[in-house]
Amino acid sequence: MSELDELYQSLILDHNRAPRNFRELPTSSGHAEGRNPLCGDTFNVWVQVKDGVVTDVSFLGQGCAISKASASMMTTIIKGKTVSEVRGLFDRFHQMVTGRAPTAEDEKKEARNALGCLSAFAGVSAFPIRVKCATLAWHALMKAVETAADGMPADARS
Amino acid sequence: MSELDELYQSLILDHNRAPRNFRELPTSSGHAEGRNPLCGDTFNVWVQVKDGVVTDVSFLGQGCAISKASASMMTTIIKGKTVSEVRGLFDRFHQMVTGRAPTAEDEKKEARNALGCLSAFAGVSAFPIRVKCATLAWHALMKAVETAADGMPADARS
Amino acid sequence: MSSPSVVDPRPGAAPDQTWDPASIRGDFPMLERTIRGRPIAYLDNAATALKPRSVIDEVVRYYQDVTANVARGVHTASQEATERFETVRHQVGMFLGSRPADEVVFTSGTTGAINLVAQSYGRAVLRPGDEVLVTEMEHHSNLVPWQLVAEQTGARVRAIPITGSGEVDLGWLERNRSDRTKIVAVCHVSNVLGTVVPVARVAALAHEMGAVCVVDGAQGVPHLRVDVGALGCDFYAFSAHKLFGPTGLGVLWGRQPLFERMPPWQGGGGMIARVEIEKSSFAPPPARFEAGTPPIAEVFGLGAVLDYLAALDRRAFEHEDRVVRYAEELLRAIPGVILHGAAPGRVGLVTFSVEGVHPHDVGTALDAGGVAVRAGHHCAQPLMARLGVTATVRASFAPYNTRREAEALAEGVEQAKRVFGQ
Amino acid sequence: MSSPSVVDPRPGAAPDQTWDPASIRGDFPMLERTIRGRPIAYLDNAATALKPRSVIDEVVRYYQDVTANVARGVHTASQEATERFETVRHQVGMFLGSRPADEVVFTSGTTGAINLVAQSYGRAVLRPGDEVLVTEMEHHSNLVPWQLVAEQTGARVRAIPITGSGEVDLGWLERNRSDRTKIVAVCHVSNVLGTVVPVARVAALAHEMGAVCVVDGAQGVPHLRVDVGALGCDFYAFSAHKLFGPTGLGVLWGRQPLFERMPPWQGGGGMIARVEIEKSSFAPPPARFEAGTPPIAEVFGLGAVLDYLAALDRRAFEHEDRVVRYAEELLRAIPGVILHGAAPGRVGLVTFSVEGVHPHDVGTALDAGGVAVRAGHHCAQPLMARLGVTATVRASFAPYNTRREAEALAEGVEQAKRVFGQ
Ligand SMILES: Cc1ncc(COP(=O)(O)O)c(C=O)c1O
Ligand SMILES: Cc1ncc(COP(=O)(O)O)c(C=O)c1O
Repeated sequence: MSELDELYQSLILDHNRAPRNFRELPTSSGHAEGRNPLCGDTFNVWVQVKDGVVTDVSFLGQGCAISKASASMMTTIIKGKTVSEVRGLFDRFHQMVTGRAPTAEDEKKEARNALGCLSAFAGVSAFPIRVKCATLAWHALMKAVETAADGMPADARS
Repeated sequence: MSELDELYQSLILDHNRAPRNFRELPTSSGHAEGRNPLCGDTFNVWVQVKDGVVTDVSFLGQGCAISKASASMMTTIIKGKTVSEVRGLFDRFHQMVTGRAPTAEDEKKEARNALGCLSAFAGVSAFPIRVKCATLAWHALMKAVETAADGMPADARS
Repeated sequence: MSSPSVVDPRPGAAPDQTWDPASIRGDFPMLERTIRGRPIAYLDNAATALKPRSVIDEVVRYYQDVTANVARGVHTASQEATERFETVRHQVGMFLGSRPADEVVFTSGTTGAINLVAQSYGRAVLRPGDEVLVTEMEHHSNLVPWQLVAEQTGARVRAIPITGSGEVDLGWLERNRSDRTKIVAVCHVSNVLGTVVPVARVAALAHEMGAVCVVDGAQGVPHLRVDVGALGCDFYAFSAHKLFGPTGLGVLWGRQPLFERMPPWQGGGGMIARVEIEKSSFAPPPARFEAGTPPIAEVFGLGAVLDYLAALDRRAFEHEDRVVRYAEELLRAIPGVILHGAAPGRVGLVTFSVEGVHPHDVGTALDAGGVAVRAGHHCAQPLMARLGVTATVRASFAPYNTRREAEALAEGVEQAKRVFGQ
Repeated sequence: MSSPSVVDPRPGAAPDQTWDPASIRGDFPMLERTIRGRPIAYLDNAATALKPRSVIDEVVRYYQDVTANVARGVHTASQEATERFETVRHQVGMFLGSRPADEVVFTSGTTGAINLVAQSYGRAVLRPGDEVLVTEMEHHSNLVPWQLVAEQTGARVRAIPITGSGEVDLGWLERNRSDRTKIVAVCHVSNVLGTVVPVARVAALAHEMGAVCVVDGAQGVPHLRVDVGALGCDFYAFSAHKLFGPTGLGVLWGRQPLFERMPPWQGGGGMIARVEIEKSSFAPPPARFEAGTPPIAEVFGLGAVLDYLAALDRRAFEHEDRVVRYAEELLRAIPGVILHGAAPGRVGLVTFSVEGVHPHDVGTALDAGGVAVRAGHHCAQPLMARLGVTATVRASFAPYNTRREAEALAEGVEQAKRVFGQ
């Protein structure tokens, strides 16, 4: 498989073509915008957090295949996870796309298991400049979750 | 003779130690200040011009041996010369210190005759950065002569 | 040190006579590198151009043999450095059409040069209600500096629209200029559309209103012969690094009487006449605008650039034009590729979108094939808005680029389409 | 590529144990050149320092192998250049005492850095009647920018006097600071007297008044280990070219919360968040302060400097100190030589006058013997006025300088005296 095909695995292409949870949540407890200064791409992420668990999440926005598929896959995988699980997942994801994945065999396996389908983004590490694309929605998500945590309704914030 | 001794010929050292016409003219028809931005050295030059002839000239100021000796020697040599002769002399002087002296034998001789004792400054051309020093008073002189030429008393100008 | 091949065109030779870029490719060491195992096809020249060996050598010469500060020392190395530095200033004057050297100010880049004009000239002349006109296709570097000074002075920035083909709407300018128009700032060549702005017309229209004309020549000098006298502009800015020269250096050319009246922008060593704690007086231009130690090695390098260009066969630029046209043709033939900009006489680049594929993904697909292009907003967000996109792909050319590289570009685009199943 | 000789001091070795500059002289190609037929004795390091081979090589590497613009392209070379660029930013943070990289802004030089602080921070905070305090011994680059912003805002520049030995009069500062004091801008090391300013004291006195402390570190970094945290200052500026690095590059370090609140200074590419014709929003620091294409090759070179310095035996600087003291001794022994500055702990240079001989003439006499020094006002005219001279001679040192070069300096001064018959 060429580096290019490795980067754009069919799972990614599929999520790019048909992004999941591609809408605004009717009610949400957190919202944030993420912007890639390189290309001007913008994503909006909404989350519903209840008792420390992400019960719903969605996104809307314009972006490249990597950023869109990453946002889409993120929404499918974090639903039902606790906020701290989401944080841990993002850490692992970030390590993988920046090529700083664990090297010990057991840790590797553990990371693969935890990441699940997100492993499709492993090819990003060969294109470091695209790391920002792959993590754009994640950064917005973490911001949305933080604002959600303070208990104020999302509308009361800018 | 070393380049250094060539630069600081005894004539130059003598004028540096005992500058001629080192005073302000009681009455003058032109005056200008020259400043070397490199070192902050400043010279004031006064001229008395009558019917197109420099009848008197003087200077005051602080400066290195080259600039002071050049100013001093300049005052001794131009007295009694017409303004256009002074211009021609400065041209030749400038050519010499910048190392662009004529190469043809007859022109060379002519230049040497015209420059007289100013030939002592020939060594400056080996130290191009010192050209500004050698010509500082001359530039001020040309300015002074120009202001003098318009016939207004010097005091009426700044 | 290799030098450009200089081939005198035979008398009567056809103007489109073949000129082989192979004759100069050896001058550019960067062309030897590979990208992901393939030879590089460097088509990002508008971002920064590659440097000929002679330019690199001249930078090295400063650092090896002539290291010294300029205009400050009486010692030999300082004197040599200063002489070379001032000689290059003179060369730049010649390069811009035989202008006196004291009209040439060295800056940190095009951006630094335009900020200088905005903050020195602009801040001094702009009054509340005055207008600065730019075009809708300006690079941020010829827009944001005007916004900043407009905010400081109460002036206003307005954009001359561009037409569908990407030309400046001169009719709009004629109708909308007024005695409030104080500055008209336009690019010489658009860094996105390749449009050549008719600077002479713009300058004339500006002057009729008593306004000055500022030209962002960053993309002008690499492709056009520039004669600021013929252009009739008042200021002209460019960057050395886009002209095959070093980073960290730009040029601001300005008319001497304007420079003479302008206050300094930055304060520091070298730009003063006399300094006391409470106040200072300033040196005449160009020194007045060159505070601090200038980019000396970089100026050395620019000197070598100008020598290189002077010796370069002018057919090299005809060749470049042909490669650009060829790339355009190849891309036009690919279904789903949309070309942006259609101004007659445009130079240096092709900007395009691929339907259904994001420019970044196109860029990455090209990179995987060794083709370096720029994908993004090209620091021209207002133009992106006008084109109705957030980003585009831009392939930009130089004389050393080949038809083969244009083909690699088209193949990469096909490849991107294949990956995305379009 | 040659690299500095790294000799681990043996445990318990005496601190003044000999370190031989010959071990690094081969790293500096410029030391091989001759001046008027003699080996160069380069004692003008405070004007600009010589560059080690590894720094030159790294600049060349950018131009040969990694030419691309930074932070803009998706292609491989651009990505490599960007990574290296940001790595050096991180290195600079470490060099200044482990500070986060986003506190490091690349500028065109010390002068550019101080103008940035003056025009961005200063212009935003200064009100009529406010005061900017500098010292009487500032370089014009840390004085004129404050004069310019003072004029724009109605603030006033005042100088903290220096004592007879060339130290900052801290008592004056204590007595004269007030709540009108908004900025205290001092050099870390005087470029004329070699005085080390007690920055931590100055910063504390400034902070007690709610003022910020700006440090001109141009002559600090080449001689002192700098830890901005320990210094307690708010901004610290230096130039790469005085630190054995490339021309055209400076660094402004600033505290993140201050940077965060500061408006941009220059507008252009790279410093924006979103741009429309009428208004723009700006990127967070450090990008906000880096408009336009930065000095990329220069930043590469600075990275190599920091590597070089990290590997350099620290005894090199003790050696430098000893050579400075030796030069001072030799000069003091010559009748008619007047040494300026006597602050304890001064570093890097000797500044002097020769009775009856103009500094330029001394400079030329030294040059005739291959000794490069600086003769002039050293961009410190207020200090010259304080010393009662218009110019002086300055010999400034680096670790590669030798005792023999200090002797050549003294011999040249004797020679000047001989020529002038003193
Ligand atoms: C103390 C001091 N400050 C500032 C500067 C200015 O540095 P640059 O000219 O590199 O901007 C210098 C050197 O010229 C200096 O010695
Ligand atoms: C048209 C145009 N103007 C200005 C600039 C800014 O040039 P620099 O980044 O070298 O200052 C560029 C390039 O980035 C450009 O293409």
